[in-house]
Amino acid sequence: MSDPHAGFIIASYALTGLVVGGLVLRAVVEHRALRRALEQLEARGVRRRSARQETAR
Amino acid sequence: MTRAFLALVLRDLRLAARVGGSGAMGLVFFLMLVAVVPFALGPDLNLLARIGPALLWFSAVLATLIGLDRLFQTDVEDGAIDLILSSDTPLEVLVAAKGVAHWLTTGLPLALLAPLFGLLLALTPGAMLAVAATLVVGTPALTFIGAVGAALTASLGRGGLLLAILVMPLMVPTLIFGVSAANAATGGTIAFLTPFLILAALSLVAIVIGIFAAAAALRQSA
Amino acid sequence: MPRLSSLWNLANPTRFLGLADRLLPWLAALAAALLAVGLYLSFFVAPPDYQQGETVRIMFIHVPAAWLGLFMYVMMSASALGTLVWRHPLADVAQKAAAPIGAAFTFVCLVTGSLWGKPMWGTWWVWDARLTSVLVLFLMYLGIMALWRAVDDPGRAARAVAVLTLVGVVNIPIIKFSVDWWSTLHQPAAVFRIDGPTIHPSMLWPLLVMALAFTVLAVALHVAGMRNEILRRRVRSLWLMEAERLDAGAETAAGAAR
Amino acid sequence: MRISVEGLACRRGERLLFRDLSFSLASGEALVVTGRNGAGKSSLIAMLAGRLAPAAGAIRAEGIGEATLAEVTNHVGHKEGLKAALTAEENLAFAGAMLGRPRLSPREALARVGLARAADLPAGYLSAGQRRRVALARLFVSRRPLWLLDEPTSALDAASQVRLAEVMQGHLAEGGLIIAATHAPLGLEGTKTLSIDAHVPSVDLPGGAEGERA
Repeated sequence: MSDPHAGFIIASYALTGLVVGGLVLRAVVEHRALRRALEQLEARGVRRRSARQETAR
Repeated sequence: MTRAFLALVLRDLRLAARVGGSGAMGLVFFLMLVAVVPFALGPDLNLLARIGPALLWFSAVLATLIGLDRLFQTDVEDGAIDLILSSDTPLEVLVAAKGVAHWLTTGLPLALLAPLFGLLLALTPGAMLAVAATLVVGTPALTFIGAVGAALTASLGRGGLLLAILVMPLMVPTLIFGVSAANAATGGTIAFLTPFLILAALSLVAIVIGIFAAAAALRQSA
Repeated sequence: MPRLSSLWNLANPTRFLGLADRLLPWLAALAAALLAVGLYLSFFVAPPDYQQGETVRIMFIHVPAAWLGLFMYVMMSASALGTLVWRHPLADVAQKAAAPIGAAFTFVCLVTGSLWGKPMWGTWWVWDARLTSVLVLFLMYLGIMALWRAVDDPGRAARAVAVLTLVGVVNIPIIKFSVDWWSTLHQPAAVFRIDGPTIHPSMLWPLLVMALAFTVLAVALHVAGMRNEILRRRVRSLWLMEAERLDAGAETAAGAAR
Repeated sequence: MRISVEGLACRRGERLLFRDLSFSLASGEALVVTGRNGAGKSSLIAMLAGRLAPAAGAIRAEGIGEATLAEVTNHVGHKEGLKAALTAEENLAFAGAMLGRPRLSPREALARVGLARAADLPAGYLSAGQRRRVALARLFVSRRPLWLLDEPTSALDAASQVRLAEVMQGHLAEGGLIIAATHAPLGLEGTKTLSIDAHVPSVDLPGGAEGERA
C-alpha cells in the first residue's frame, strides 16, 4: 500500500484493534478474577442457598 | 514520616481506583465542557483554534473545582480525619500527601488528555503541546489552592458551591499566566518562556502556601 | 403460555450463566472468523475509491463502529424498559454490561472518523451535525457509566440508570434536530458526506461483512460482560453472607489466633 | 505516665456544657465518664484528644518525654474512620501508618477483636458491630498508652463486650491509661468514675438555662 495516507489507515485499524482487544482482555481478566474469588469463597465454606440445595438433593 | 506520606497517597489512589472518585468524573466533565462550548460559540474552527488554549485552561479550572470539595470532606464524614489529625507525622506532610494523590488522579490526567481534546478545537500541534505543558506545570497550583478551600469547607454540609466561590478568585493569576504561556507558544508577541517560568513559580508558591493554609484550616474546622 | 414461561426460564440468571458458558466459545469463534474474512475483503478485495483513495478502507471499521454505538444504546434502552417495567434482574445486568461496550465502539467511531477526516478534509474535527451528535452520544455513555459507579446498591443503580437512559432516548432526536439546525446555520456550503456518493458492490460487501463481524463481536462481548456482572453480584452477596457468618465463627478463629 | 486535668470548662457555641472539671489519672488506671445525653462527654473526649480547645482550665501530661498528648493518644470516636472500599486489613494498615509506633500487625490486631477472618473483607460489607470492632482493633496497631474511647460498647454484642473488657484490663496491666465515655458499664474492676452531670452549671448561672435544655 503506497498510499500517502497509509499512516492514517494503519492508525485507524491499530486503534480499533487496541480498543477491541482491550474489551476482550477486560472481559477475560475479569472473568478469571471472579472465578478465583468464587473459589476462594467456596474454600472458606460460603455457598449460595440454591447451591446448597442442589448438593442436598 | 515518609511512611505515613506514602500510606496516605497510596490509600487515596486505591480509593480512586476502586470507587472511581473525583478523578474520572473530572475528566468527563472536562471533555463535556470542551464539547459544549462550541455549541454556544458556533462551529467556526478558526475562532475555536484561536481561543482553544484559553478554553482548555478554563475547562481545566472548572474540572479541577468539581472534584475538590470531596478532598477532605469524605474523611471528615467517616471520621478518618481523626486518624490524620492525631498522627505523629506533621499535618502539613499529610495535607501534601492528599494534594499529591488528588493531583495524580485529577490534574495530571487532565493535562495529559488536553492535547486530545485540543483536536476538537482544531489546535495546531504546537499549541497542543504548549497547553499540555502549561497544564502539567499549572494544575498543581489549582489543586493546592483548591485544597485550602476544601479544608475550609470540609465540615460544611454543602461545601461544593462555597468552595468554588472561595477559590476561583485565587486561581486567577494561574489562569492568566497559563493561558498567556500557551498562547505565546502559538505565535504571540511575547516569548513562551517568560510566562511559563512565572507559571512554574506561581505553582511552587501555591503548593507551599496551600499546604500550610489547608493544614491550618483543617486544625480549625475539622 | 408455554413459550413465555420458557423465555422466563432463560432469563433466570443461573440458566443464563449455563447458556453463556456454552454459547460464548461459538460466538467468539464466529466473530473471529467473520473478522478475518472482513479484514481480508476490506484490505485485498475492495478497490480504492476514485475520490477517497485508500482512505476508504477506514470506512470499513468506522461505519460498523458507528452502527454498534447506536445499537448498544438501543439495547440499553430496551433493557432499561425491562428494569423499570418488569423489574427483571437480568435486564439490570444487560443494561450495565452494554454501557462500556457501546462507549468503546462510539469512541472508535469518533477516532477513526477523525483519522479519516484529517487527510480528506484537512482537519481532525469539524463541528458538523453528524459528528457532533455522535460526540453527544459518547458523552451520554460516559454519564451513564459514571452513574453506575456512583450508586453502591446494584438494584437502585439499575433503576436510576434506566431512567437516565430512557430520558436519553427521548433526547437523542431533539439533540440531533437541534444540532442539524445549529450547524446548517453556520457551516460553510461545502458539506461533506461520510457515506460518499454511491456505494459500489465491491465496497458494499466488505462493509456488510465487517458490520456483521462487529455485531457478533459486540454480542459476544455483551454476553461475556453480563456473565461477569452476574458473577460479580454473586461474589458480592457471598461476601455479605460471609460477613454475617463471621460472628458465629469468631470465637474459634480468635482462639486459634491466640 | 500521668495525666491531670484541672478546672476544665467546655463551651460549645453559646452554651457552657460543663465547668470546674478536675481529675487525674496515672498509668494502670481507667476513668469512666458518665452523664446524660448532651452533657458533654464527647466534648471532653475531643478536648483530651486535642481536637477541641478548652474554654478554661488545663490538661497536663507527665512522663511522656518530648511527645505531645495527642501523639500518645489512641482515640476511637463514634465515627469509625473506616473506608468502605478498603478491606479491614487495609484500613488497619493505614491507621497503623498514621499513628506510628507500630505494635501488632493488622491481622494480629484483628485477631484480638475476634475478626481474624474479616481481614480480606471490604469494610463496607461488615455489620455495625463488626465495623466497631475493626475500629477498636486500631488500639493494637500502635503503641500508644492513652486510650480515649467514645461509647466503645455501642453496637457490640455481649460476647464482644466481654472481650473488650478483657482487652482493656490487659492494657491497664501493661501500664496503659483508659478514659472512656459510656452509658453502659464496661465490666472493668477498680475504675474511677466521673459524672459530668455534677459539673453542669446550675440554672441560675448565665448560660446554664441553655445547658439544661440539652
